Amino acid sequence: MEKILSKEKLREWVGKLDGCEVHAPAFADSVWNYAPVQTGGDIDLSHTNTVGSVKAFAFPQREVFFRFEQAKGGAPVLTATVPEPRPTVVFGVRPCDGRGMPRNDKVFSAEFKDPYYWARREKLTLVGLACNEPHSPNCFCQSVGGSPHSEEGLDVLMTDLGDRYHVKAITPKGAEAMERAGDAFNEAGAADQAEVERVHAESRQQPQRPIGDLAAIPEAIKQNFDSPVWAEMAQHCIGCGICTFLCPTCHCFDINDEATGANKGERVRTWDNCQFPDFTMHTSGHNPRHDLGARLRQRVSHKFLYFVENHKTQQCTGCGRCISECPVGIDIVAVLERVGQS
Amino acid sequence: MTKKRTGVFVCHCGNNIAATVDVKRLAEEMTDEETVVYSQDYVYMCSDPGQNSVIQAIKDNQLDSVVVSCCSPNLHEKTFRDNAERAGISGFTCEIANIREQCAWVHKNREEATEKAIKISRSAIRRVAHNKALDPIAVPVTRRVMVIGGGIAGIQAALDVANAGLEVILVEKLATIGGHMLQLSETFPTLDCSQCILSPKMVEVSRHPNIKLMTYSEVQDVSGSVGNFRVKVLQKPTYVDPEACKLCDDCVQVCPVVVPNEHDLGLTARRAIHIPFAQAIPASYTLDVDACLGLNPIRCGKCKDVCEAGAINYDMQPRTVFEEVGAIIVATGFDLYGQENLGEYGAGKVEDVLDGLQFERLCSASGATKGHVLRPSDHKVPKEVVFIQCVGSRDPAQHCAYCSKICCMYTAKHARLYKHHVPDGRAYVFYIDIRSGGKGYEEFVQRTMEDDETIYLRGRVSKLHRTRDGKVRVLGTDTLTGQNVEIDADMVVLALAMQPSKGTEQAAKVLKIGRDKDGFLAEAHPKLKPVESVTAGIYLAGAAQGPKDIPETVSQASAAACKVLALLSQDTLSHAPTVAKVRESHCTGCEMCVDACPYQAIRLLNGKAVVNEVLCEGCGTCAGTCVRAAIDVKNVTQLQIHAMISAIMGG
Amino acid sequence: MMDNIYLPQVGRIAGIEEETQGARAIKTFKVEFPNGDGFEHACGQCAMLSIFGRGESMISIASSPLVKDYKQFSIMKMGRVTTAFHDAQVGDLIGIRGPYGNHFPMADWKGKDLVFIGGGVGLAPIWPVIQTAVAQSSHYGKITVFYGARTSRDIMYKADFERLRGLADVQLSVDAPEQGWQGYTGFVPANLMDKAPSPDNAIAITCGPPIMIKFVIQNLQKLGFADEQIYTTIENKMKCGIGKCGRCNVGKDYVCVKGPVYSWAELKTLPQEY
Amino acid sequence: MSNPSQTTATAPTAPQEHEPRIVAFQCKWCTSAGSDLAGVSRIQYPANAVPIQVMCSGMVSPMYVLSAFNKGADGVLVSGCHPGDCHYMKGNFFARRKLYLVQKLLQFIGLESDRFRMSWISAAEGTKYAQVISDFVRDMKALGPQRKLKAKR
Amino acid sequence: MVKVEDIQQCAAGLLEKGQVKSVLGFRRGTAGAMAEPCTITEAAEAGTLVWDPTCLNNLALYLVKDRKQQAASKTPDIRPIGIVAKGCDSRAVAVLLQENYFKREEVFVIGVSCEGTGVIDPKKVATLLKGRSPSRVEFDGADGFKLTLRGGEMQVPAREILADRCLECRAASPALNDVVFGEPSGERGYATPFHAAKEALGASETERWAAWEHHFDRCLRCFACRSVCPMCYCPECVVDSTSFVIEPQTSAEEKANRIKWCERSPNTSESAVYHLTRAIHLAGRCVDCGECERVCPVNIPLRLLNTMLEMEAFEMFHYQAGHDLSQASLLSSFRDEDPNSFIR
Ligand SMILES: Cc1cc2nc3c(=O)[nH]c(=O)nc-3n(C[C@H](O)[C@H](O)[C@H](O)COP(=O)(O)OP(=O)(O)OC[C@H]3O[C@@H](n4cnc5c(N)ncnc54)[C@H](O)[C@@H]3O)c2cc1C
Ligand SMILES: Cc1cc2nc3c(=O)[nH]c(=O)nc-3n(C[C@H](O)[C@H](O)[C@H](O)COP(=O)(O)OP(=O)(O)OC[C@H]3O[C@@H](n4cnc5c(N)ncnc54)[C@H](O)[C@@H]3O)c2cc1C
Ligand code: SF4
Ligand code: SF4
Ligand code: SF4
Ligand code: SF4
Ligand code: SF4
Ligand code: SF4
Repeated sequence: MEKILSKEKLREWVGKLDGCEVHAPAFADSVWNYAPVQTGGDIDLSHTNTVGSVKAFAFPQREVFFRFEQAKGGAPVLTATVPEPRPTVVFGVRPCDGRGMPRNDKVFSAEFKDPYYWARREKLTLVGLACNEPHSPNCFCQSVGGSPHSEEGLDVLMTDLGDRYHVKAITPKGAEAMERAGDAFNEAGAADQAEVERVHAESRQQPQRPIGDLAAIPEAIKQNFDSPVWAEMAQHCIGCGICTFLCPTCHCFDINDEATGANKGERVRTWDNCQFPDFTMHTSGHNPRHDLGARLRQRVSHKFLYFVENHKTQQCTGCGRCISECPVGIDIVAVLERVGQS
Repeated sequence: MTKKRTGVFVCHCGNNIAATVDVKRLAEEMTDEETVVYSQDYVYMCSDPGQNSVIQAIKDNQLDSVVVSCCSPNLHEKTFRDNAERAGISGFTCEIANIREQCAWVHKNREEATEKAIKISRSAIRRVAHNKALDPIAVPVTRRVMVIGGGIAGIQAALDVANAGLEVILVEKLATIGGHMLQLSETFPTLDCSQCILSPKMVEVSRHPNIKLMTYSEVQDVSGSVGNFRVKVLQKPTYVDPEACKLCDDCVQVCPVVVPNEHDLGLTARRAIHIPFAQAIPASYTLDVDACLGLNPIRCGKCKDVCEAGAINYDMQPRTVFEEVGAIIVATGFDLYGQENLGEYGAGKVEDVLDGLQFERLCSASGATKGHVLRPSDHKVPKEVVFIQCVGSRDPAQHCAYCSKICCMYTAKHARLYKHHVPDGRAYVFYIDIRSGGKGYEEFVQRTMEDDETIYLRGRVSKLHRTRDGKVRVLGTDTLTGQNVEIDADMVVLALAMQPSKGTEQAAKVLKIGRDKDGFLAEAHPKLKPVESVTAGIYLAGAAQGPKDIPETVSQASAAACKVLALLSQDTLSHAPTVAKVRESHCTGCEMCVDACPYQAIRLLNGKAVVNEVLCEGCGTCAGTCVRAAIDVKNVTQLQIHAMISAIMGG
Repeated sequence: MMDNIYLPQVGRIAGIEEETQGARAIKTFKVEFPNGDGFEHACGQCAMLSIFGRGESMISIASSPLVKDYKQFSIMKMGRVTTAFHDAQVGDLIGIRGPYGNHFPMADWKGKDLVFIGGGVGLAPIWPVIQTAVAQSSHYGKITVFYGARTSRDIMYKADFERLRGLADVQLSVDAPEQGWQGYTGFVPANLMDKAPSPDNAIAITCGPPIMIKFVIQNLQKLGFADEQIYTTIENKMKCGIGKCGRCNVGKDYVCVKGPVYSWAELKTLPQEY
Repeated sequence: MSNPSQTTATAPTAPQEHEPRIVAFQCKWCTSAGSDLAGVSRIQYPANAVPIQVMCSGMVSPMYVLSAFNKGADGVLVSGCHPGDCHYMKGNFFARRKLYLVQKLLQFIGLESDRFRMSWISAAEGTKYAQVISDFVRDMKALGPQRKLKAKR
Repeated sequence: MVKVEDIQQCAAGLLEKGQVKSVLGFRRGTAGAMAEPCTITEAAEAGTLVWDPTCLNNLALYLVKDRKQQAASKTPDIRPIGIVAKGCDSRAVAVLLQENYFKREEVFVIGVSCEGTGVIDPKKVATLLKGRSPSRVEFDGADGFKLTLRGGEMQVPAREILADRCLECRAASPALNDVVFGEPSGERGYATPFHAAKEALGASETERWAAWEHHFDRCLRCFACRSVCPMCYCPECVVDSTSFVIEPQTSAEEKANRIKWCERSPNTSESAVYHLTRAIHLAGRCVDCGECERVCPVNIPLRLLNTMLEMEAFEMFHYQAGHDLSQASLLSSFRDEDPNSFIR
């Protein structure tokens, strides 16, 4: 289904999504981030990319697995807290973030299906917005097999045509969301079709950060496992993990028990990341990835080698966040280039 | 085992607690606590049967920790800790939950009071869950004492300690002991001769088998701590062997160098080789190497030539001696606030303006004028003498803020001594007010005014200067009459404030003991520990701690001696083990704790803080200061406080 | 609702055995399933044990799959959860989920000699294999068990070893000379060299401290064992146990899913990240 | 608060009054002794404050204050010896400086400024102890529950 | 004007003469307009050093990192390190020296005076451009900057995008230095000291809490603010779980009993404990380099917390961090006349 939505009708569409939670990018505190949209509220799709990625809608930073209560010597009473969220529609998802979701889906399925992730994921509709121009000098979606109008992972793809959006349903979920506001949309004509293609084609021509030979990278990483390059590239890394927290495909987490009172508490999952020193540290103090070089290697290898080995695709969609937001300029593209050379 | 087996004992205290706190419920609810394996209540926990039941319960239930919910720990903490010890577990694993003074007695609502008692008890249980079984710290002691400063304070302290049978090392920086008291003529309030009462004591010191006298010596470094100090003393050479010296004075006769005599405060002169004072102890001459023409027969060598006893040895070298002692008494005394600081009174440059000590020397039979009061400029008998009190003291704006305490008395004494020497002379005293608290002191001042007809003028002297006719013109106001006063005096005596001596300042530095804002040595507590310094094992005596007269000095010296004797009466010192402990892995050596510790108990060793357990009083200021939580007081750790907060907040 | 993989079953501590004492004491726990649920496991698999309020830890199942009434775990006191286990008492109810990880391919070893080489708490993961092999001794050839501890007091499963003696060739060692010690004195790899088991038609299974494993493998190779004949298990920090939390990977493998059992032939191909 | 008659008038109809929870860190030598004296003198005050005895106010780490609020305290009191009276001579001076900053910080982020208090109470001031606690409880009642820093669990 | 050639020559000279083992400085990065930190060890690399208003980082952090590395190394290399330091950075070195973190002779401070310019605040640029990033930022004469964008160039008055700390800076020239480039003058006086903190204090209590609740709530607890702070060099931070210190002698009990002052969950309450703790721990130690605020991915105005305390320290206790090496730290000292009136 491909339709045209004039810009002033966007509000009408959102208004029709009652019963859903709607989120869209908003500019606050000097950054774009997803924020809830009040029913009938305005949404501003002039955003670059949000600083936090869309993954948080299925994989929130904190999630309670279950509550427990156990008196001294007594039996534990466990109450699982698998969420039952309302359907959620997220607007303005950039294609790179969209491509992140299927990668996360793989992780949270595999041998074991993660009930918490899927409870949210199944209720999630992602309305994407094609990038007519790169929103940051660090975009490289095309270098990792994506494109500024990639449909992968999205339920709907919108393309800004100046005064109107071209809106394409990609999944039944997406079609359903569009059908809610059937009247608001017009049929897309041949001219619209041509215009979309032109805009898309143009967007593909915009300069992006290049990655030489994507196919050669896994082998290059493998060859360089013991190379000093990693430590060198990580020399100024501060180990903050911003790169991974913001990444649309980083999914590592920690599980902890938090007390909520005497003899009771919650088992909680929180985001964790491979850049933190204790991430892999055993209780004995032994740490298989004991320095920042090893941790940078893990981050890059996970995305460009291990994930490829396990899932036949990169675990990076080229959003460029980890480059732009790194406080000290560590640049995954530059790292790949460097590793490719040595 | 890490998890404790705690017993809880709830006391009814008759009806004192039970009336407001539901003690049964309290005892019962405590069994919900993870670590509690036993809980009971009893009508009087501190009674014999009560105590025995605690002991029995500890044994029967293999308890390793105890919480007693009862009255204030100030009352029975010791009782129950002793019980714990008797039952074979460490007393330090017993904690008191105060549910009487801090709960039952101050609340009426039974429900609320019970709730609070539960929280208090629960927090004690959580705390005790992490208490360590500690042993008191035992420190072997060296039963020797060092006294620094050989004034009357040091002499008295040394004799007291030595008479009790302990070995004493008395270190004096000058060539003789005696201090300032040796310079005094007669002493208030009885006007007995200062040297007459002091000399026997000095002799006693020199003969005492337990006293090792080190004159012309200075303490250079101290390490160790209470019970075991190691002191480095530098003994300067006198170039005269006291054993050989016959006190014949031949050397003095030939010495060509003449310098002012400090013992007489410059009122007389002496030679480079000299005896500070006829009755000096040790009885021997000293060669003042700074004044001497050169320790070389080619330069001079006259004294060495003339000494038949062969007592003079130019090759004598400074000696460094290390002494091990268990305690130190600091009695380094005072100096007078320098005249040079007093611009308004001519900064010491006006002739015939003397300070109190100089006047003492004028009056002294052994002094410059052989006991005749003659003014220095022309050796005439002064007929009009003005005494000015509070010079340099009680003047926060320009000089010292404090009251020098003894000046009223010694000025009265000076006026009387003057009148006794020059009965027809006229004595004026300028004063702000008279402070003469002390046995017989007020009477002494009264007598000065009445019997000896001294004219007391209330007011300040604003200025003085020398007149053409060789008088000292004193300009002041009499605040009682409101009139300006102008006196042309033959001599003026300034009652200068006492201030800590240079040696006191230096000793404080070496010993690392604090000084108060005026520079006097700081006592550990202004009321309750007036003779202790802040550093355990170091005590204070005499004018080094604050202005005082001889009786007070002697009392404090004896008090310090008594403290030392009490300390060293044990073979080992026992110190509370609840001291700070550093987590080396977390300490970065930033020294913030070192700066904050009130007891200088922490120092840095290889970049890590190290606590001297003997000095540490366990206040925890360090723990409150360290941002890295790298230091904690044993059994009051941050982990424990955190657990207590949780307990109180229901976590 | 789909199966909640994070929700543990309730287990009851049915027995506690003190194995060794000291700073890193080891205790063995028998865990039953009071609610009648439970799970089957294979040799080498692990389970996530939890004490509610303290957290979860991955622990090898130390009992043979042939034992159905309970599962056994030997836990060394290391940190938050393991200390809580050491504080626990018989009758306490705990959390348990699993089984996780792969297992020793015992079916492939039929008819072969088995040489076990363990050190310290490293005996736990291979203990079920030993137990199973001994119970089904007709399936296998000669069974030899090398085990070393620092001192005789540090030897795990002392009573069981006595029972084992008749059924297998038991070679115990302690690191340093000790009064009255009957067995070998010296490190396990040396003892192995000393007794030199034959590699012919044999499988070697080793587990213990990393440094021991390193030398054991070197020595096994010297004795002629091929990489495919050597098995070991590895441990990496784990939180989820199901290949999601992202920390236990060695190269592309999440040890909790693909491991912890590896043949040396496989392990060699993985990067050194354990 | 300023008009007591009004408070009593509205009291019966008012919903269940909030019972504040206060943690009082008090030094062993002065304030704790002072609170013992209040006990001995049977001076009554509300039961809302639970004492935690510390050796010296100087040992009170800012973490304690924050943690108490995090765990739900409505008010936190730190009390020690008057300046110059510290059993350890100067511990309370360090406390004063440090906790002044803690107070400013809490005020800065918008915690009601009254929720963190410090007092100097000597061993002789049983009455003052009772007064300080009574005032604190009264003020915290007026403020209602502390929700800002309390963990939402 | 600071000539970058001077810095380059100085660095080259130090390396050539072997006076230092490395020089910490700035170079152009690949990641955007901002300069990135670099460590050069060869004189030949000195040419890559840059100095401009995008040299944001406080490089003293890397002195700390090096020190940690050397402490862990079997063959520690304690030769001195050269560091390019702005006024604030040199104050950081001073505090580290005050806290004995290393010795004076272990660092060679190549001071650069900000000379009335300072560095930009990328957040302000982001606000200006609504999230877009410039590809270049340069000085544009006396009082402005030139931004190069995809669509062209843009002139911006300095005060609009200068970092707050630079606007309020009281000591733009590094007082602690071994050599200094640029004029020591240049107090710019764009804003009065502590302007931002004072302004924030102007809001009502309710407004202040509303703001901070929003901030604490957003915090991801990535701890970048702490990781980037040269003063947060603690082996293990008291508040969190990502940096355990475990030594062979660390007992199981110690590990089991680690205090959880706050949970790992990024809740408002837990993040508040973290940030308030950090603020208090930096009282008298924070040198106002603004790094914590800069690196925060969600732009929490952390600097306010620190400068507010800095203001109190200055006004109430006459204390300034990094001013006097021999002085005891703010919280390990006191004066009799410290405020007492807030105590009941
Ligand atoms: C003018 C005047 C008149 C007085 N009249 C009276 C009176 O009539 N009646 C009365 O009761 N009191 C009188 N006093 C007070 C009396 O002098 C003092 O109370 C008394 O001398 C204090 O004794 P002390 O031992 O503490 O100090 P000091 O007499 O000062 O003795 C200190 C000793 O320590 C030595 N010393 C200093 N530093 C060091 C060091 N670092 N190492 C080794 N040795 C060191 C000094 O050389 C000196 O020998 C008078 C004081 C003054 C000034
Ligand atoms: C496959 C496998 C099998 C194991 N089998 C056993 C066994 O049979 N007996 C035994 O005593 N120990 C075993 N361990 C190690 C055991 O898991 C850790 O000692 C334990 O998790 C420490 O937890 P703690 O809470 O006491 O320590 P803490 O450090 O307080 O806990 C922190 C968290 O870190 C994780 N963690 C820390 N160290 C390790 C580690 N070495 N391995 C995995 N996770 C870790 C845990 O998730 C733990 O919850 C095994 C580990 C793995 C991976
Ligand atoms: S690469 Fe950058 S963002 Fe990632 S941990 Fe290192 S410093 Fe932080
Ligand atoms: S690795 Fe970096 S560029 Fe790739 S998806 Fe993650 S954040 Fe984006
Ligand atoms: S304050 Fe803490 S880190 Fe600093 S020296 Fe003391 S114990 Fe060590
Ligand atoms: S507890 Fe007090 S006395 Fe002991 S080291 Fe710490 S600050 Fe010093
Ligand atoms: S950098 Fe920002 S998001 Fe990260 S922990 Fe600090 S305040 Fe929170
Ligand atoms: S917040 Fe405090 S404890 Fe944590 S790293 Fe910073 S200074 Fe250290």
